[in-house]
Amino acid sequence: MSRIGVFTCHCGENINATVDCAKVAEMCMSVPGVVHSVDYKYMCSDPGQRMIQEAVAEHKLDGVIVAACSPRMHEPTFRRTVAEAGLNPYLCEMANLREHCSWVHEKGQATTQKAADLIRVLVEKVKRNQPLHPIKVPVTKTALVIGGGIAGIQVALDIANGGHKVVLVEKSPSIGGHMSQLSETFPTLDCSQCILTPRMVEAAQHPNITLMTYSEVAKVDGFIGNFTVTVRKKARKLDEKLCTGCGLCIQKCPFKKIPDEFNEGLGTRTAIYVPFPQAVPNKPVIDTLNCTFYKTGKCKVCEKLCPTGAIRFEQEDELVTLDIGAIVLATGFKLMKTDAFPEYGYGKHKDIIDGMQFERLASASGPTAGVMKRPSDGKEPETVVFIACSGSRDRSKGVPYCSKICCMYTAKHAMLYKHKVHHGKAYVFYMDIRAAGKDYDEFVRRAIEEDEVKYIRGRVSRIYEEDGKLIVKGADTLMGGEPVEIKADMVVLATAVQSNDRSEELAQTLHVSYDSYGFFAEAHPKLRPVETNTGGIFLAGACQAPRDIPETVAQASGAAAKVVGLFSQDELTREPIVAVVNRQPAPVFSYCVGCFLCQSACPYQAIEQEQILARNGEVIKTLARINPGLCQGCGTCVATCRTKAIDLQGFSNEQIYAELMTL
Amino acid sequence: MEEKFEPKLTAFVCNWCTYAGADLTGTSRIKYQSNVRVLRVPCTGRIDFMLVMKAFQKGADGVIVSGCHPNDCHYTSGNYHARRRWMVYKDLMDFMGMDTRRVTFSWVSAAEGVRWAQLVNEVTDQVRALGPYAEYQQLVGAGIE
Amino acid sequence: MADTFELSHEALNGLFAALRKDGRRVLAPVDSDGRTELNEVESPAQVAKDYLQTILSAKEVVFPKVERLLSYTTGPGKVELKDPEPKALPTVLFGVRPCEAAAFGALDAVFNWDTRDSFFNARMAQIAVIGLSCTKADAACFCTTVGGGPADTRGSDILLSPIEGGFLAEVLTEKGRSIQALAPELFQDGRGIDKTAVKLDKAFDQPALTAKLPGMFDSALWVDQSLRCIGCGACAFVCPTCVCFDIQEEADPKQGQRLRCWDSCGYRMFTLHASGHNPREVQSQRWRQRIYHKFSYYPERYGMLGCVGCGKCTRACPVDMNLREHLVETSEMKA
Amino acid sequence: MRIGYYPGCSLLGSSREFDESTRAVLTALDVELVEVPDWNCCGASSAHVIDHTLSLALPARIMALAEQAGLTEILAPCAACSNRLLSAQQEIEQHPELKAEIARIIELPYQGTVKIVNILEVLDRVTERIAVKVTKPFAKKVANYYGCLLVRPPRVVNFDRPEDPQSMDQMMKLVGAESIDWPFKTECCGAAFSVTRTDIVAKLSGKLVEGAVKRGAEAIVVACPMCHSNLDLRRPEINEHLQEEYTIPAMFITQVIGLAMGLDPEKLGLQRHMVSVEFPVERNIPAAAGAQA
Amino acid sequence: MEALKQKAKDLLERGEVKAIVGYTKGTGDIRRPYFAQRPEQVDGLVLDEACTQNLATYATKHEVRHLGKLGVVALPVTQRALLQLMAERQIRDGDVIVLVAEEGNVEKGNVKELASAAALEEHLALKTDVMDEKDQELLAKLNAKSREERWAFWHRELSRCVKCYACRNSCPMCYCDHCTMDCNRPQWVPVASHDLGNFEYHVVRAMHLAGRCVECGECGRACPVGIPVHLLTFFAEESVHRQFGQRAGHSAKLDYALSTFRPDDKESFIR
Repeated sequence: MSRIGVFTCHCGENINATVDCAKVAEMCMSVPGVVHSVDYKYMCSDPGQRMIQEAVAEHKLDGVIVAACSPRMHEPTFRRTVAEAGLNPYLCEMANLREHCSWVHEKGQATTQKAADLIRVLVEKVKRNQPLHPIKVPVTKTALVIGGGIAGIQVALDIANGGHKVVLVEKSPSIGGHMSQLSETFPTLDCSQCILTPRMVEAAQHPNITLMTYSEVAKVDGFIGNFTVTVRKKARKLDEKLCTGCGLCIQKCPFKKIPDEFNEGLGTRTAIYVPFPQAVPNKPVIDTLNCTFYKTGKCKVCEKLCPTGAIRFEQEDELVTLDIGAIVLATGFKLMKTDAFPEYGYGKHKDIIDGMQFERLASASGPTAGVMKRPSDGKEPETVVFIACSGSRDRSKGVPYCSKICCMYTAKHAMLYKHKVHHGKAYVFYMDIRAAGKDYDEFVRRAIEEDEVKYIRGRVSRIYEEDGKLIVKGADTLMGGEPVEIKADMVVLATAVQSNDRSEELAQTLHVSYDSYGFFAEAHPKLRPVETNTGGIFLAGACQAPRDIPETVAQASGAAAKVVGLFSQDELTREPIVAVVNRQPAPVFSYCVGCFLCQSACPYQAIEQEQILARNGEVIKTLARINPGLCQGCGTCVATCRTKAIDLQGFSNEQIYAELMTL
Repeated sequence: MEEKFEPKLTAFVCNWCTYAGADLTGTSRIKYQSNVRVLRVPCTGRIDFMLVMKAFQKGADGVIVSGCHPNDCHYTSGNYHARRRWMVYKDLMDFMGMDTRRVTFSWVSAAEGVRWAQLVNEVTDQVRALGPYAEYQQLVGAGIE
Repeated sequence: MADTFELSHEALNGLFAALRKDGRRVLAPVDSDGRTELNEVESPAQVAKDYLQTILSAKEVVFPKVERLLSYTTGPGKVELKDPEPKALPTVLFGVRPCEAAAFGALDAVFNWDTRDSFFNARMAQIAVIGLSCTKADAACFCTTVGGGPADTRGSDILLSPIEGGFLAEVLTEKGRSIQALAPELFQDGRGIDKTAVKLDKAFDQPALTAKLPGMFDSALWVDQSLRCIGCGACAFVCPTCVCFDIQEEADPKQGQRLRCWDSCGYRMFTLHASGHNPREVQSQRWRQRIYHKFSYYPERYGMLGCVGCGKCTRACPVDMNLREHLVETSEMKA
Repeated sequence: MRIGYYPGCSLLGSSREFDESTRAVLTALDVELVEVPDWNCCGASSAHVIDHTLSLALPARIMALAEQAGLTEILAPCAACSNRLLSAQQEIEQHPELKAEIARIIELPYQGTVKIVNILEVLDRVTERIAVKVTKPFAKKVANYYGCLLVRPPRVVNFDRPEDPQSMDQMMKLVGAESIDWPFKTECCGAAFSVTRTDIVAKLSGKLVEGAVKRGAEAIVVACPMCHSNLDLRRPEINEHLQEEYTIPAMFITQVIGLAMGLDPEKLGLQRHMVSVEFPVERNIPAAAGAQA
Repeated sequence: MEALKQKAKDLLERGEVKAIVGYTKGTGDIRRPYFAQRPEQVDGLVLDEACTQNLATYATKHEVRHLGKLGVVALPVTQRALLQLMAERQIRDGDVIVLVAEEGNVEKGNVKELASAAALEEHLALKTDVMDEKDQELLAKLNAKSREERWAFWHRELSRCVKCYACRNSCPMCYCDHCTMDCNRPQWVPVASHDLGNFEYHVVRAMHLAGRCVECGECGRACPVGIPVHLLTFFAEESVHRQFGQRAGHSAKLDYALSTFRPDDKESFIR
């Protein structure tokens, strides 16, 4: 006969207000198997916990039920409590009297009865609880960082400086990401590359960091501490060891008319190229789609000229397999394109550009070397209109959220423009100005007051071309909705920040969840913002939601801290809530018949084959075996198993069945 | 005088979405009817159809099965497997003449505290209207001499 | 020596009415969608027309497939026991074939050889058997081989044999007479009328078989015969003499009941030990057990056979394990 | 094809030619129009600002009548009408409690099952027939003017792209016209101010006319009576306001198609326009012919 | 017929198989399973319209497996069952040699020998599996009934069940050594054949065969008390096929509908 103790918590008045806790405690005494039942004001308080521990000793309890708040809240607390009293922590269960009863029902007999029921049910469960022991799994102390933008770079550096190995994977030929495209940064207006490039170099040279640029993650197996990651190294068509980055090939490449991604199509590049002068690594790649050789089979100019003979036309993509302990996602974002706006002419007007394009126009390293020239005819724009919330906060464009950075960079853009074209006129159409952040509002005020940027609160309904001007029609809602019409030379749309291309795909490869806009989902919006729901996979930067640089860097360091924390132990202990295949005496050996119908049901590929061998080595039977390291304890296999050979520790068939029989 | 019928509801919910959602209902102090008894399992994928059968055997007049919305499964795909299981099970129940109106399958996320309250109330009222599941109770105890 | 009477078809109607008036339920073979099964009837009209046999045997009336032995409720610190009186209604089994009627003897032998089984006896006490001689037999029948016959009187309280215009009724026991007493006028003197029944030759020499079985325990025959047996319980469950049962407890924290359920020696689990060891590991051993139990152990322990040659098992078998045929085969083997 | 037809007030008055051309063209395309018996005003411009229930009851009655007449669809060429009918239908659908009330008011059973379609939707179904019937391609540059009610609000009309609609452009292509690229497709024409504030109309519609001409259009094509009145009837005010003499005609899409199909201009009511539609009758006006060269 | 006997004889003589599982004459007109282990025994083989049993059941029966490699005289349903058994790793590819009579009629057609899963798959690909019309009608009739009528029907029918497990043991897919019915910790389904025990048993059986049933109907034929239990598994299998497009017994590669999924599986009832 079991010896179970029931401890009913008032939670101050939170439970006692609607549930008669004393009555509940008394009712529980009469439940077979219960030898001790008390109620107390705060079970989670020190005296409360001590009360439990003393009872465990005094009444030789072999099971404990704490009837208080949600197990999601305090289960760990009370399991620790009983553990200290020498009882296996998994013999302690919590009845959720607060969230599931007292808070949601009116005071009364029914509610008190329900409280008692909840406990009775658990009594039957606890009677069948087995002592469980945490599972230990080794940790590979190498981190994989996906994405080489400022987020990825920061994570990599922090982990590397923490003394652990890092592999930094970037899909484009150079690390640096969007930040390397920016001209100046708000709110300080310091040059983006000036602060970024040193970090890029540091990352490249750090002994603990391995850069894998022009590479993508192809496959991820395994689990926290023990991932096996396959990375596709795309062929640069060049031997990186031999290449000195002299750039001769680039100068001599005959095909120069390729729209330049780094300059957002405002400039051109050659077929063999480095994205930008400060690229890290500073080694070119051949763009096989545009390279004359791959199109015509002739040319090979670069090969002829290369002083070190580094060009490798025959080079193929290569798959590299890595043992990884933790993964940080830092894949960043993309901007909505101007062609998403019919009312603004579907991007057919050259002079309607997006924010990133403006960054390139304003950047000293950009196609215009920082001189303000509008794309269509290279004239200096006299009047520029900036439209904030282009696509953001706009359900009809499918992006109801605020892109967060636009208010600030729009102010910055207007400012930069005024600094370059003093006599020019800058207008900003906005909905609200969201400048929350250190020195942010001051920055916007400066744009308005010192640089005399004209801010108009209202939406732009239409832009069309007339006599070489862009007619911007809008309304000024602060002037009673008075229609406004501005003849502009250039319009800059602060288009919405969106999740990066193929982020869903990546999320599925890594088994992490993502929201309906393709941003990766954090484990908890407040308390676990840099973790995903998948153990050992963390988040940094705009791949989780729109972020500006300071936030991104802070979050990156946060993620790094999580990884370093994980790596601080040689073994990590995991909840023993895992599935097991039962074993039986010969000749059955197990109820498992080895049909392996469960195998494809396992989300974690945790189900392996195990062979029962006779002394002479012949296979008597093949059964399923569940790798406790991989198993996350969802129990899908348990429900799939016809012979009930698989069971889930902590939520076993016997336990749940017993609970049901009590109802 | 016979007292008014109060339905007995059993709910199987996953730990990560619906159970958490129900917690949120609590923390938001949203009231709902107290007929339901919640059984917590890690994932809807864990819910063997036999559990539902057993609930009915033990006199449940209605059963709720609820977990994470598609795509949100904490275990990435447990709920997809569950969904298929329910698609067949419900079909079969109906074929065997069981009253499928008494089983409610739903997705309630950890954020949908209000939805949980609504769901429980709706189902409770619906089942109260249907009355006791006497039909199934015909099976219990019958066929024993 | 039994008194013989003549019972016309009309008279039979009267007899049914009289029986029901006396508060007895009448169970008889009825045709339900081509399946002959024992059901309660009100008049002879409802009785199945020229059936060979019912699928299940009449044993289910005295030894139901599920029978409550006791039930209880548990409260705080106490258990309340309730042993249910088996609700045995006064019952007349009409149209029972002589082989099945004879089987009641085999059941009685088991249920009363040591402890007297109150459940069985209570039900037995309540039934009266009106047997009906066979006018036809099939390839599964072999009653004559095992000491019975198409018009055998054993086990019947009254035996009816079809004759022109009605039946020849042999009133055989006190129970029989008490039935006759309900409506004596219906029973016309039938002395001198000889009863007709189907002729059925002996299939094999049963005493010889019984004698040689002990020496055949390790014969390969059992393996050959049982190779196609799929180990279900159909034969045992339709058998009028099979008495194996399993005791099941159905309980929850509030109450419980103890049930006696049919079981079969054909099942692998029937003899499976908790250790995993199984004394009858393979089907051939279980098949052998079935035959030995009926033709060797029964005679040894009760001085009678455990088989009445009704052939139900053969008809029920999904893989056509023809008992008669296999017994013939066995008896032809030289020991 | 058999389809219910709700002309509404404009098509009996200021825009008779829309009614005439619609009937002419659709008949020529073997589309049978069944006028909704005993139809009433849809309440378009004013009802909804005066009495909400009325603004539902009026359209509801029309639809109820159609249901009674066994019609499954109603074509309402007037953009304002179709918009009203749709809004009412949807609001009643969303508030079932209203149904009974409305039925009581209009003293007719109301299901809300009839489908409301605009002229473009109907034309779109018979493009093949149009294609084969085009004998005199309308080889002109046209500015397609959709106005506001035809495509907005999207949640109500749920037709074409609210910001940059295409349906007319495609239809014009079909009859051989070239649609110019102009940004005013859905700009406001001043609509209901047609009578009360002609000055505003002049200003707003002026932009449209000016824009169309500047971009080389030879005709403005419309599918809404109000648009048409403002662009045609109010042309004097417009020209006055712009100090110009714009003669570019405003035509109903049905008229353009009719011409392309070689129907008699009279039957299409071209003669009713304030701004004369001259170019199609090339044979007798060389000047106009020259004008196009 | 001779062709079959000859083929069987060869296989036994060449020692390629240790036994031929086929049919022979049984009581009256019925055919019963037959095991020819010696060449001379092949004369007992019979193959005609009266042969209905799905012999794949024996491919997993321990006593039969112990004979060694088998040759199985296989009807289309038997072939499907064998493939499904391979998919479920109960027999290995090559464990059995499948003997199929063209068009099921040995008299005219000759006998094909299919030694591999691939050959079997190919052979089956030619056949479109049509459920017996009688059963299709029965299913349609039941589906046409009201929910309450269906309940009445199954309650009445299943209450007649005696839990002899003939349906389970005759089913080629019910090969588990330890069936759910045998589970007693917990006792998922009551052992007793009272109404509840019977109903639950048949629900479990149907659910466990959903996506695995090859629709041979053996269970229905086996039932001694004549309950049309095969309709339950047929329905479950058809439900799977209707909703997920998958079918049991067409490939030796496992494609089990209930342990796979599509994110866009369409259902109409989940709130």
